[in-house]
Amino acid sequence: MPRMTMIEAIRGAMDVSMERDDNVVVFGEDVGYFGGVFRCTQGLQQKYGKSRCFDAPINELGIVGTAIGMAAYGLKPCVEIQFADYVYPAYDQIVSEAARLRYRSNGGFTCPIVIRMPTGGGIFGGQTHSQSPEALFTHVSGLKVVVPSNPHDAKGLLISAIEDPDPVIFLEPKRLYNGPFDGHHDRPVTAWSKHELGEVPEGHFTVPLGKAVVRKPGADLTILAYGTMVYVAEAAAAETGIDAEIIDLRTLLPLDLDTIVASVKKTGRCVVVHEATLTSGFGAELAALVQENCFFHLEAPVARVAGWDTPYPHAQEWDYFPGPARVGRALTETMEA
Amino acid sequence: MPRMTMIEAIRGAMDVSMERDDNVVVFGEDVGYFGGVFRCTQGLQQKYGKSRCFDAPINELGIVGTAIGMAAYGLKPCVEIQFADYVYPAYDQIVSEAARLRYRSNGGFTCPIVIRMPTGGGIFGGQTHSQSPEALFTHVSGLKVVVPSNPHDAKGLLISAIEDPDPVIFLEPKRLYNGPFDGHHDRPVTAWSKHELGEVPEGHFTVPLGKAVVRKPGADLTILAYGTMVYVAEAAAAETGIDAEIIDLRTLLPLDLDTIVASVKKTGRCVVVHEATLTSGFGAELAALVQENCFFHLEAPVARVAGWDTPYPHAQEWDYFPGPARVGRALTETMEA
Amino acid sequence: MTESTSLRFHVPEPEVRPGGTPDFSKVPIPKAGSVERPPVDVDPRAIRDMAYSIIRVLNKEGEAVGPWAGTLSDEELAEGLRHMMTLRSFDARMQMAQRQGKTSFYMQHMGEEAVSCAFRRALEPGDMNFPTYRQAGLLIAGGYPLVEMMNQIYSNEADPLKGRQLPIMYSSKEHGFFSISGNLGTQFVQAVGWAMASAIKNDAKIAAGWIGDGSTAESDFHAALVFASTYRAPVVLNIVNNQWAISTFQGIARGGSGTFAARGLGFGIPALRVDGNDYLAVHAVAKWAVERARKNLGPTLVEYVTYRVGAHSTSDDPSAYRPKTESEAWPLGDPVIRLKNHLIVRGLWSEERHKQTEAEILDTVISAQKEAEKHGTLHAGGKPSARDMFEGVYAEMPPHLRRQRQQAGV
Amino acid sequence: MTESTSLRFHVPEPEVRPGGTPDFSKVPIPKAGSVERPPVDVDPRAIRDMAYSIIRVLNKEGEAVGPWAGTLSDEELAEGLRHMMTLRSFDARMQMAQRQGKTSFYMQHMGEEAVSCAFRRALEPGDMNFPTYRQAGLLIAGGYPLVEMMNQIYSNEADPLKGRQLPIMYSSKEHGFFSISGNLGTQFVQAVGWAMASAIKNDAKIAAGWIGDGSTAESDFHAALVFASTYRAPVVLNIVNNQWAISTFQGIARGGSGTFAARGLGFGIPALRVDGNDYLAVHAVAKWAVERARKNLGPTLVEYVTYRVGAHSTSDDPSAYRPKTESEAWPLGDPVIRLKNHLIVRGLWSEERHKQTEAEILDTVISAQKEAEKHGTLHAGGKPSARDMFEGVYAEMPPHLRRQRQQAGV
Ligand SMILES: Cc1ncc(C[n+]2csc(CCOP(=O)(O)OP(=O)(O)O)c2C)c(N)n1
Ligand SMILES: Cc1ncc(C[n+]2csc(CCOP(=O)(O)OP(=O)(O)O)c2C)c(N)n1
Ligand SMILES: [Mg+2]
Ligand SMILES: [Mg+2]
Repeated sequence: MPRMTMIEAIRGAMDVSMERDDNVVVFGEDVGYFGGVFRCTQGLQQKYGKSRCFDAPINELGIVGTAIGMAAYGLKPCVEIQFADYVYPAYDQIVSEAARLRYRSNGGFTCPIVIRMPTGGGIFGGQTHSQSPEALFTHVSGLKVVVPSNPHDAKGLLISAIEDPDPVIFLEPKRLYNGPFDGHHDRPVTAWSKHELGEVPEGHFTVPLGKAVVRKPGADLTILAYGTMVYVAEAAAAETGIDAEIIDLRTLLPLDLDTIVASVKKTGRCVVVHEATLTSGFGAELAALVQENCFFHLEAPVARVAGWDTPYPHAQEWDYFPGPARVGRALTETMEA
Repeated sequence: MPRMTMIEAIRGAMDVSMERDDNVVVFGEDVGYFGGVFRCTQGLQQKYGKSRCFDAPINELGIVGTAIGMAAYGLKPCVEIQFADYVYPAYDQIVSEAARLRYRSNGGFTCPIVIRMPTGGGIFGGQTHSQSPEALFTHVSGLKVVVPSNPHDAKGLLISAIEDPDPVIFLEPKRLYNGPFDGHHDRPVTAWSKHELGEVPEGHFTVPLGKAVVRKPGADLTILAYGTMVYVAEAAAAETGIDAEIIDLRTLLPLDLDTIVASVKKTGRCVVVHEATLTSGFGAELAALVQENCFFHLEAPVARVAGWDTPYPHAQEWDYFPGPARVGRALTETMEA
Repeated sequence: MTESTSLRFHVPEPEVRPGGTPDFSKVPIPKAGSVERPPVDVDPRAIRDMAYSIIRVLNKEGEAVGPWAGTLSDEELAEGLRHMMTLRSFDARMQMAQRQGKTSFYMQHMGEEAVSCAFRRALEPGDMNFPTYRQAGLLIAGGYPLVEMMNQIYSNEADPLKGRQLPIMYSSKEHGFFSISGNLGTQFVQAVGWAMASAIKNDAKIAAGWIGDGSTAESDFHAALVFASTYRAPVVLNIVNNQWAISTFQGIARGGSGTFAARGLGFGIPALRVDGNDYLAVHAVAKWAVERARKNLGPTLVEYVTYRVGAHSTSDDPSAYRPKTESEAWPLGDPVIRLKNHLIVRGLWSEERHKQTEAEILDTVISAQKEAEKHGTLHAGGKPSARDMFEGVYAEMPPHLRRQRQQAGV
Repeated sequence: MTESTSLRFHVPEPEVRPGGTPDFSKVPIPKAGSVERPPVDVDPRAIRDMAYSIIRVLNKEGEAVGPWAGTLSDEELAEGLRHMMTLRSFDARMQMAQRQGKTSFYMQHMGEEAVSCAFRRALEPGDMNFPTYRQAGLLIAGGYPLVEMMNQIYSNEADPLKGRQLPIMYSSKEHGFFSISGNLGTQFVQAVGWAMASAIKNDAKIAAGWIGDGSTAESDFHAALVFASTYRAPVVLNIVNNQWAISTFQGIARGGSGTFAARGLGFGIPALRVDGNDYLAVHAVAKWAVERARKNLGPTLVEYVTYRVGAHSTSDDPSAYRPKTESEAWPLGDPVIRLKNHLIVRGLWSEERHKQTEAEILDTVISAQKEAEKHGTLHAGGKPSARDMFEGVYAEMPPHLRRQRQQAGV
């Protein structure tokens, strides 16, 4: 199997999907001739023509709004929002329109769109290139929310998302585009070419939506993570020596609750980690669900490690980012509680 | 003390604030000559002139965007979004701009605005006149989020919100405008004129932001509620005969955690109720916090009763609305767990 | 250099408020037949003035005059009249049904019937409207069953939308009627996307977007014009200027622009204004715009000048913000009466025939209503199940919704 | 009636791509001095054509000609040249600093210096700009200390924004420079709100909004025009058309409208286009628009026609999407050279003096840089504390943030 970066995997997913289905179209800001500021759509316009892959005006509302109209027509638009931080202008179209179209028309019209966007911090992007807005979508009935953590899953999940009959928010942790990142910004990063999850099948394959995966089995404690935090969790577990079971959620909505509950019932302890700010983050839902479903198995409160409740700062990036030390502290505390 | 409806109380808060401070301006769709579709601003234009209270074009982004500019100038705009369901077009201005202005300018510019909006269901308003989007704001650092449950608090909290130096989202449960509503749609509703919380001081007074209140002391179980659900909780407690302590949160962000923790440590059980859809609702944050802070005092998992994870339906309104029967079931189950 | 003059805040105001005497004398109404009819491939820049005029066909005498006349046959005109009368009769019955508590909410079309009824006739099967809540004429003129509309309004057991939507928020793919949202403006840009899709697939279908005067202020309006202009989407972008947005007169949305059609000028999109109470004019302009779209000439912006005679909705009482007699003073008259008079002048119709048709239509509407009420009304009789509430959030119900449905015991 | 022709999808394309020969011959450039200068209280409808022309003052010979000439004294012109040269020199140093790893990000102004530098001179103290990231000339021409700018860029311990913001997202109320957002377009409508507030308070201050060609597509642009038009806000709405939005040529945002200024026509807002590389023309037009605002005549929309010579930012490489030599072919020349030539023609300047000034400015910039670097750079030396990260989210720190700060141990 070829090894590739997450960018190549994402591009590959769109390529395969466009190849197989004429109805798949790709557009967004700078995604056409140039191939996207992260180059995720590079070459697609050249291969499939300007009607299938094209530049959009800088209007996120319009990008999603026209995609909804196209989807109602029968196309399968896969659009890019340049950074997740810029999705808010499209929020009304996503929440009031895409998410409810099937329901309110009783299936008369449907909205199979994918909205891709780079998410998360760790690149000194400041307030407007670092946000993790997943919880603003997991509260919206009718949406699916996906966060891949490696090239293999990114390709398989994106193909699933494009083939899905409902709207999917596809959040790409930009810090992982070129390699897994364990939160140690002062150490060199491994490239995906050196990592087994950089191995990606050629052609068509899928990773199903709604299924989590146990990245590392363990007996002492369950860590629930997604995206970049999967590797931070691995580092924290390794550094503390705690035998943690690490679950990579992959899809946040709908959530694979069974995998979570089975693990926590086994370990009796649970730590949730995410980059987004703590309050009302997706970790709140996870903690609430775990205590609801595993209360009598829990030895300690479910702990959350998350971004602080401040805007994402520039200079203090590594004070803000929930790195291995902070996660490790939560692991230790949860073990000792 | 005069008794009044919540509409009159809200109008009174704006009246008092406009009287005391020339910098307070009020605008929004239909709020000028007509006085708002719920009549919350009736008479203000006549009293303070068209420069202080005026109609806005139907553009929520523009309403909030211009309010931010005005606040930066030194005014204190209190704007109305006609229904909370229509706030999403302004979401970017709220999240990316209002919430972060103080922080990113290091206090050079600030944003003392209030965004009022009717929220919640129970009026057969269907998908677009019934939503409770509070959790989409509680995740945003830099905002305050307030939900009054009665005329007294509505006036005192709104005056506090207008005087607050930071942006406040002020959600008005429209089902409570004319009287407390206990969730029994098939029974006559008491008017505020018959309810002690309909008693509202004349003139200026405040209810502080960030402080919850115990509506009903109790020994067996703590119910965390806000807005309409306070009365549903009261009904459910009365009907089940469970001696519940009912906390009306009033402000969701910043949250009065101390009051919550003290109560749950006392009762050992906790049920959270809200109208918004369950997943990633504000109840998730409450459940997460309660188990984090009271884990070793809890006798049962923290239960959540909330709107189902569907868009708000029209015909099935009373199947959707978390009424006293459903809340009562959760109370009983939590007592029995 | 500094001016010492202090600034003043300007808020536009309508000419009159309750208590005043309605006065539309400042509204310039060009003579019927006086506006040119350019070829469909005209350079948009050559017809900028049309954004400030009003295309009219029916004159005071009830004759059809000028270059925009003659797009409909006698039979089509008579049918058009029936459509408008049906819509008006339907509205009256449903307003009453709402007052009787048979449903929660209703919105009528009084005075604006020509716009949607005549526009519908310019479309082909497969074309798609993205309507607001005030274009039920698209359904009626398109032959959608009245009973189905009522079932939706009643949220009854036969409601095609299973009780999930607010009354009148119809949806019918087969009838080229996109699911109404309830959020203003959102669908204007979706119409552009649908049209772009048709062009991407090299099909021949076109789309029509609909928006109210007040709602042109929304951001989606801008997005629609930007995308339509850039990709030359085959779409007709319709602005229904009925002078009011709930209590807010059109001057608040329009500002200093003179007209709503003028908004198109900055996008290089041909912008036409038309007498929205003139069935013939509406049809002629619609046909022109549809032809442009179908011929790959791109979008057209059309402003229909009309008047909202009734309340905004059953929740509204306009006497609080405008003179009660304002609608009578409205200079463009009533669309039903104007078409009726035209047919009479043409010798195709008579007062007796009109009365008789009115009675027939009332019968049809009443019998549809009886039929619908067999399936229940909002608070009585058959209704969609609580189970239906959990269906259709996704194509396939995810586990958490299945659990919730179970919890609900349905 | 149905056309059997199938639709085609249209996507605008720039004239040339990498490998091609730049060709601006199709861009009509009116002669300097040829566009009229109407009185400030002109009826917007009377000057619609100005949205399609270009106001220019400096001709090929370096002379100032026509009705828009003569708004600046000799000293002011020389100072203007210094401002532009300072901005260019500052940009060069900071680009280099970024490459040296002293900061994470930088955006330069190459080719666009005249726009912000000349505009600033038309304002009075108390007026407020709502800038994008490409108007640092507003600060430099306004006398904001270079060291402060650099402290912000370095996120060092003296950063006035405490390291919280991305480099170049300056903020200074005292210097009439609103905190830059980073989200495109959002501030355009805030500028209108600020201006409305000034009118509400019967003050005399005016606002200036700024937006890029690509960002005019954003919804905030529409909201700004709607509110400015309706309330006649005292605001100058500036569009900097530098031909590119990252890799996207201006035709994608502009669509079929011909120009960006034309967007104002549909709002009844006077819309002017000006040679953005002509310091004198920019100043004259800014002065005209500012006077309108200050005289309560309402908003003006101004499009500055210029060219982004450099990369979009330090993260961008334009050779991937446009010919390397495109900037050399740009017909409006270089703003610094054009003003320099004008001063030389006028006998107020010389090549020697220019070189000497360049050297002086470089000295000033370098010494500011040294001063700033004493306070640290992004990864070295003094930096804002982690404690600063928790401050200023609210006026008063709420309990949950206090707990978090404690947890962070800072
Ligand atoms: C986004 C949004 N904002 C506000 C509303 C509330 N609202 C419903 S109808 C209406 C007025 C619309 O006026 P107009 O566009 O002129 O259409 P008309 O009702 O006259 O047909 C308003 C403000 C809404 N439905 N959606
Ligand atoms: C809402 C939003 N969408 C997208 C971006 C990403 N972005 C940053 S600059 C830019 C191009 C802007 O082009 P233009 O408006 O022409 O300004 P210029 O950079 O040319 O000065 C884009 C797309 C953003 N910052 N904000
Ligand atoms: Mg209207
Ligand atoms: Mg640009």
